[in-house]
Amino acid sequence: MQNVEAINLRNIKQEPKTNYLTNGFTLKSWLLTKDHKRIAILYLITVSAFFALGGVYASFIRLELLTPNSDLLQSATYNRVFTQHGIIMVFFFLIPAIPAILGDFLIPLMIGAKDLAFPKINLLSWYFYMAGGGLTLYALLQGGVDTGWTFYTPYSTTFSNSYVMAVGLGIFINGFSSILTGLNFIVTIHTMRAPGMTWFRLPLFVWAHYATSLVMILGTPVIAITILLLALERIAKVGIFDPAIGGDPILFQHLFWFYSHPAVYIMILPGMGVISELISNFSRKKIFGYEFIAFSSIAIAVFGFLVWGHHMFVSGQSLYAGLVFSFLTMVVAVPSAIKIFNWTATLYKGSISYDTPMLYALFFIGLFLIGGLTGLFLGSIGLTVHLTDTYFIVAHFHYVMVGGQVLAYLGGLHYWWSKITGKMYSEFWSKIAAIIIFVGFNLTFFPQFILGYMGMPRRYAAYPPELQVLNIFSTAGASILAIGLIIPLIYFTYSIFFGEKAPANPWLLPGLEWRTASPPPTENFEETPIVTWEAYDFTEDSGLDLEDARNKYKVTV
Amino acid sequence: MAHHDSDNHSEHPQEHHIVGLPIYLGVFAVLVVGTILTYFVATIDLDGILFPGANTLIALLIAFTKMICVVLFFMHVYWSSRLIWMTAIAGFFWLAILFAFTMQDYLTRGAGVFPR
Amino acid sequence: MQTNSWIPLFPEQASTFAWQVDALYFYLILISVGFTVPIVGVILYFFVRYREKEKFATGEEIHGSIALETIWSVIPFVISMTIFLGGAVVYYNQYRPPAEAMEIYVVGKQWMWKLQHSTGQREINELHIPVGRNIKLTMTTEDVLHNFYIPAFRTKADVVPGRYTTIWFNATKPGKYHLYCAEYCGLNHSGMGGWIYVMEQRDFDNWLSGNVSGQTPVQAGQDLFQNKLGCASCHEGGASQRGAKLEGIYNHEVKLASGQTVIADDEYIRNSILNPSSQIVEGYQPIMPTYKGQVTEEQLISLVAYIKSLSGGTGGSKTTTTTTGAMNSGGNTTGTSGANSNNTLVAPRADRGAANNQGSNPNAPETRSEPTNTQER
Amino acid sequence: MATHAPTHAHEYHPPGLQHQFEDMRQQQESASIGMWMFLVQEIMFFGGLFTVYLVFRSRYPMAFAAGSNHLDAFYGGLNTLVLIVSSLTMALAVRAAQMGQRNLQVFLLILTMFFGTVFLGVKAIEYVAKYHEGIVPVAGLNLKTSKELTDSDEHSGTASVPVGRQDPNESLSTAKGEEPGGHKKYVNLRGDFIWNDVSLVVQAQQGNYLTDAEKIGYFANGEISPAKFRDKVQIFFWIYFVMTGLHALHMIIGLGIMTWLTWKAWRGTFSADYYAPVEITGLYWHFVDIVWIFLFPLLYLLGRHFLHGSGH
Ligand code: HEA
Ligand code: HEA
Ligand code: HEC
Ligand code: CUA
Ligand SMILES: [Cu+2]
Repeated sequence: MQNVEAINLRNIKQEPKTNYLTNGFTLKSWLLTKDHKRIAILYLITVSAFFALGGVYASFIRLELLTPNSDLLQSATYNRVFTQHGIIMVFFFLIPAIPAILGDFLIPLMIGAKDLAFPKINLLSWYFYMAGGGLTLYALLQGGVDTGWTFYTPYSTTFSNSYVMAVGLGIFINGFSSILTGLNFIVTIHTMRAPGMTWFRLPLFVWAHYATSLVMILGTPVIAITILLLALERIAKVGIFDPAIGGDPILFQHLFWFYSHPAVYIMILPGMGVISELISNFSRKKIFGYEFIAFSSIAIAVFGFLVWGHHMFVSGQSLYAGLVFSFLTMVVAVPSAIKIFNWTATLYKGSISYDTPMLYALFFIGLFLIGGLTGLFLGSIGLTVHLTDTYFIVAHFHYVMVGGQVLAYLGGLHYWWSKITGKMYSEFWSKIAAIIIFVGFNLTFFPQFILGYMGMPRRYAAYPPELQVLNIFSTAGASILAIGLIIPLIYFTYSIFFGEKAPANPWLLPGLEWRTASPPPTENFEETPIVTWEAYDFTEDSGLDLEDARNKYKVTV
Repeated sequence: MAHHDSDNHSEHPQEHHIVGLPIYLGVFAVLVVGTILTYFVATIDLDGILFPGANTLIALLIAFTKMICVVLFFMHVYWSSRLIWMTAIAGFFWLAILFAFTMQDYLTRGAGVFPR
Repeated sequence: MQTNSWIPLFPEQASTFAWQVDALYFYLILISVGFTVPIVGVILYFFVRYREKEKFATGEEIHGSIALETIWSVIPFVISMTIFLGGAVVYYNQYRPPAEAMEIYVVGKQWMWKLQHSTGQREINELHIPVGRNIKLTMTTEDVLHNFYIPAFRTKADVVPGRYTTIWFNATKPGKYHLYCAEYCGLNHSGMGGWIYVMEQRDFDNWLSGNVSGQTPVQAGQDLFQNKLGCASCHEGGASQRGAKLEGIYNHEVKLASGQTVIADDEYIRNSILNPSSQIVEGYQPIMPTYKGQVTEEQLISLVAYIKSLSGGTGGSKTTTTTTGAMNSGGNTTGTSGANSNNTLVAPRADRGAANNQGSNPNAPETRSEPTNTQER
Repeated sequence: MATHAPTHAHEYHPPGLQHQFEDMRQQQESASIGMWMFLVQEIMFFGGLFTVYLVFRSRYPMAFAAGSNHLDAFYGGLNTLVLIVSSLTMALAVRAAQMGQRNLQVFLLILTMFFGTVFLGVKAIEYVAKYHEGIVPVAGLNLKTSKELTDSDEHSGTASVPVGRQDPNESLSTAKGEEPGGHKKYVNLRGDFIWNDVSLVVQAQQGNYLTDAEKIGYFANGEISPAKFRDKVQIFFWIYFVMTGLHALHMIIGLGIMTWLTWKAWRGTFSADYYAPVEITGLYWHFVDIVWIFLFPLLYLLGRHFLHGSGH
């Protein structure tokens, strides 16, 4: 498709003298950069490192569970391993993954701005992330934590002999990274849109990030203060969560889930944004029901705050509260349903190409569907009593988080890779990897649904021998999955050094980010664009010279 | 150019709105009076005179009044764009969610909600 | 029955509301399949049907349809409400104990379950109950959160310090079922399990009347240690234990607070029970009460034998029940009670080295390792 | 927008305009929306604490009343007034900035900082007083005389250390040191929270005003248990310290920002066209004021009427 390079959009200057990557090579020019694109690269590197670390922990979990006895890891170690797996994957990988990497990089490009509204704060976010991550790593090296990523009291406050405080502080600091990123996005989307870029011309990726940012701003401070209280409880025996003196451990759960349920939407909404881009652009047609997808993101963000008690159905909260939360959980599922249906309808009468990102989008829909529908099992209060704290939940959330967000992240990374690095990755290997990931993923986590219904509790280093067969499947799947995830690491790295040079707009798409060079110049656009077309407009109105492109394509192939 | 909300454009009145001294002093007076009032009301046993919880209610009502004065006038929300209004309201609304849904559990614990 | 098939797919149904939970489960599976298959089918069809014919061809311009949006918002909403209502009904049954119920008290503790029947019998990590009776558990914990979970009964509830929570059930089928702790509670969380024995009323009555014949001294000693005399309350429980660690002391040196060292032989152990204050172990407070006059010589022998077994000395605590024996007994009541009649009243503690016997130990935990005492502060 | 004709990067750049913005208005707008988003974040941050307060106050109103009564409402009220004045001066400082009155603005900022400092000073006096009473439960710090110690020991000896935390090796809670004047000085090594006044519970019990949670929470074997009551009062005081402490921290940060701002203002950075930093600092300061507007009645006043009224 490099053949179409010549006939690009009228407004693109092909070769800027310097792009954001070549604008300075010193370490300082990276570590003190205020360019959103460079900050995104900083995130890309560090977040990937955390993902690899989380993945190593995951491998240990699966290896240990190969046999029913706790032989490879003693429970003392195992408990630390799954806790750290959860903490790293959630707080240091999945929450920043799409917003901080793709969001940081693309939001200004997509709305036609020179940068985010607060570039310094953006850099500060990354430093908060690094400080929080560094502190957490330090604690892990010292001996780690063993409380589960949920930090339930009173175990975490009074009984655990592990580095709860250090890790808690790490998460606390990291929380501000998230808050500041959200704040930056919201302000940017409000004030920095290019002329003509009205709200309903925004790409859905931007809408999704707007919704995500709302959750970040409204939810994250609560977990921050909760962790602060937890730390105080450990240092000074405050008593708020301590039943021995009249405190209430369940209050901790309320405060924790007030953030952490909405946080699962921080972990899916950006992915949904990516999928909206992919589906529409690779079907080469306008997305079906734009407004519905946009508003369903907001609805998910808002209603997501009303359902946190569904994590506490058997915790001892009141029976009445359980029913209310169960009811609202059902309500919050509807906007997700709307998205799925609209994506499906978008394909109708499209011109669908099978590029790798589209493959990921396809997998996303299938896997998120299963993950979301099993969420309904868990939301149905009578059923959760049996399912909660079993592997059914483990399967559920890996389906939405890995099958959903991680695949969306990979899809997005492939899709925008040429824009970010200016190089093309290998189409062949990326397809192979995507398929391996899909197969490995399902083999890993589908058996866990059955295990869960069989009653295998989670966070178990040892389990009854009759459940071994399914666990073997799961471990086998995890090995395949790991291989599938290492392949992209290789071909992406390869492409940076040896990859083919990417054109500004390899797929001939109308989005603003494709109307500047790859990689973009430091201030993104040579000239501030003026937007006169709607999102995903493939007609002539968008200024795409499609006729010409098609002709060129025919001629040269 | 690049510019902001075309849809929001007509309203940036806060930009050069300079609030008159009387308003500031008026708000100040309300705050001072509110503080003194709240102190003295707290020493009267309204729970006994009116209904249980009356002391709490009145103290909170006064605090709310004071807060609204500060938000509207000192913080200029009164003259600000719709977005700022919504932001301020959203903040307190979400706080209300946190309170309401947490208390929903605490207030319905124990027997009595479901007949045995 | 799960144990018979190569891949277990479905847990046993053994309580009155288990079928309700399963029905709900199947209903949801039906809904899931009902949505997944058509959606995936349609997507695949579109994928093939509308595959691009020509590079960079554009799709047809379609904006959306309010009618469709309404349909696919309302239908899922209605369906989800049926799911909610179904769940609510089942839940109502699960957490509303009937007025007439046999009460059992449960105390969770890192990492064991202590149960007491209203008739006074105590059990550890095991619960014997009659079939067909309403049983209500009133539960609390001494330390952290735990969760009492019996998959075959499809019920569980967190056990919260400082509060009582309850669950109830009515077992429908005699047999032996897993009991798990399903709320993460620290080091030996996965070892904090046991068995529920559902027995015919006749067998249960037998059991209640104290069928402890045929116990070995070690078993009897263990019973005394863990239930009757309450030694376990100080001598077990890992980090929080108040009493000295007894595992592995036999025939080893013990350092006393006086500075002396003695060999922990039978006499020493006996003396420690009868005159605890005469030899205080280094690092402990002299809080152990004397048991002089409270234990018979016979019991002392059993206790000493048991404490010796903790050091792997006699290894006498291997019990007789095997997993398959009990599990296959399913509907066969005599088989079940047979298996139980020569079973010990109390299964050996799984985490005692020598007693680590998978047959009686549901979750096959490791040997307990002591947590480190390094507090981060 | 007429004012937003397409422009190119390197043209006239007003001072204070950052590169990513097109014009001052966009920058100003971004700053104020950004600050408001930050304040929403702050609301939720304090909101978590207010939730904790709400839960425990609804559970143990008498313990909270006892705690409230023990705080010095005069200082609390005084501080409220001080903060209100500083809020006014801050608002006027913003106004001065808008009108480009440099000297007035600097003066008002300094005045604001002055009142902020007075507030912190009063807070410090209160903290120190509490600390000498053994109400700051931090180990090894509270100094107490032998007389006070024997009084309080009855109710807060070792027996009341919460279950599950006993450490048999821990040394006694106090260590001695001679003090001129015959009194012995003791150090509260373990940081026991010292409290022995149960009069409110007695009063409430007579009037039958206790909540269910309190009926369980304050009593052991049918008797009022001073130790158990003390635990609940301790929860109150912790909430008090955490909330006022975080509030004070916000004030300190605010003072820091204002110092920088005053310096900038003195240098004449701000004008009728560019005063966003002053404005958003003002927003922050008013927010901190609002938090206190709630803290004052909730912590100092509620429950006060129990002492003054008939007991209900
Ligand atoms: C990305 C993260 C993510 C996402 C998006 C979700 C989405 C959902 N989750 Fe999940 N969840 C987690 C991450 C996530 N979850 C995690 C990490 C945990 C465990 C935490 C822990 O304890 O460690 C958890 C746990 C969890 C529980 C608690 C279980 C327990 O501990 O007892 C519940 C209970 O209600 C639940 C429900 C749901 C629901 C209803 C949705 C919905 O949003 C799903 C909506 C989607 C669909 C419904 C599919 C599409 C719809 C259709 C195709 C139409 C058909 C629909 C209808 C008929 C309504 N989740
Ligand atoms: C974003 C979130 C996320 C992600 C991506 C994953 C990914 C995976 N998770 Fe995890 N998981 C959680 C979040 C996540 N998990 C959470 C929150 C918990 C609960 C914790 C708790 O209970 O407290 C949990 C718990 C959990 C359990 C249950 C443990 C228990 O309860 O006892 C299991 C068991 O199978 C598991 C497995 C896996 C596997 C096999 C993967 C795989 O998908 C991982 C695949 C990734 C890799 C294999 C790494 C890829 C390799 C590279 C990037 C490069 C190679 C590296 C180098 C060159 C150095 N996870
Ligand atoms: C109130 C708590 C408590 C109870 C109940 C208790 N113990 Fe102890 N036990 C201790 C303590 C504390 C020590 C260590 C100090 C000492 O030697 O007295 C100890 C020491 C011992 C020792 C010596 C251990 C060694 O390492 O040398 C033995 C043996 C022993 N107990 C057995 C028993 C038996 C058997 C019972 C029940 C019949 C029992 N204990 C009940 C607290 C208790
Ligand atoms: Cu007890 Cu897990
Ligand atoms: Cu949730």
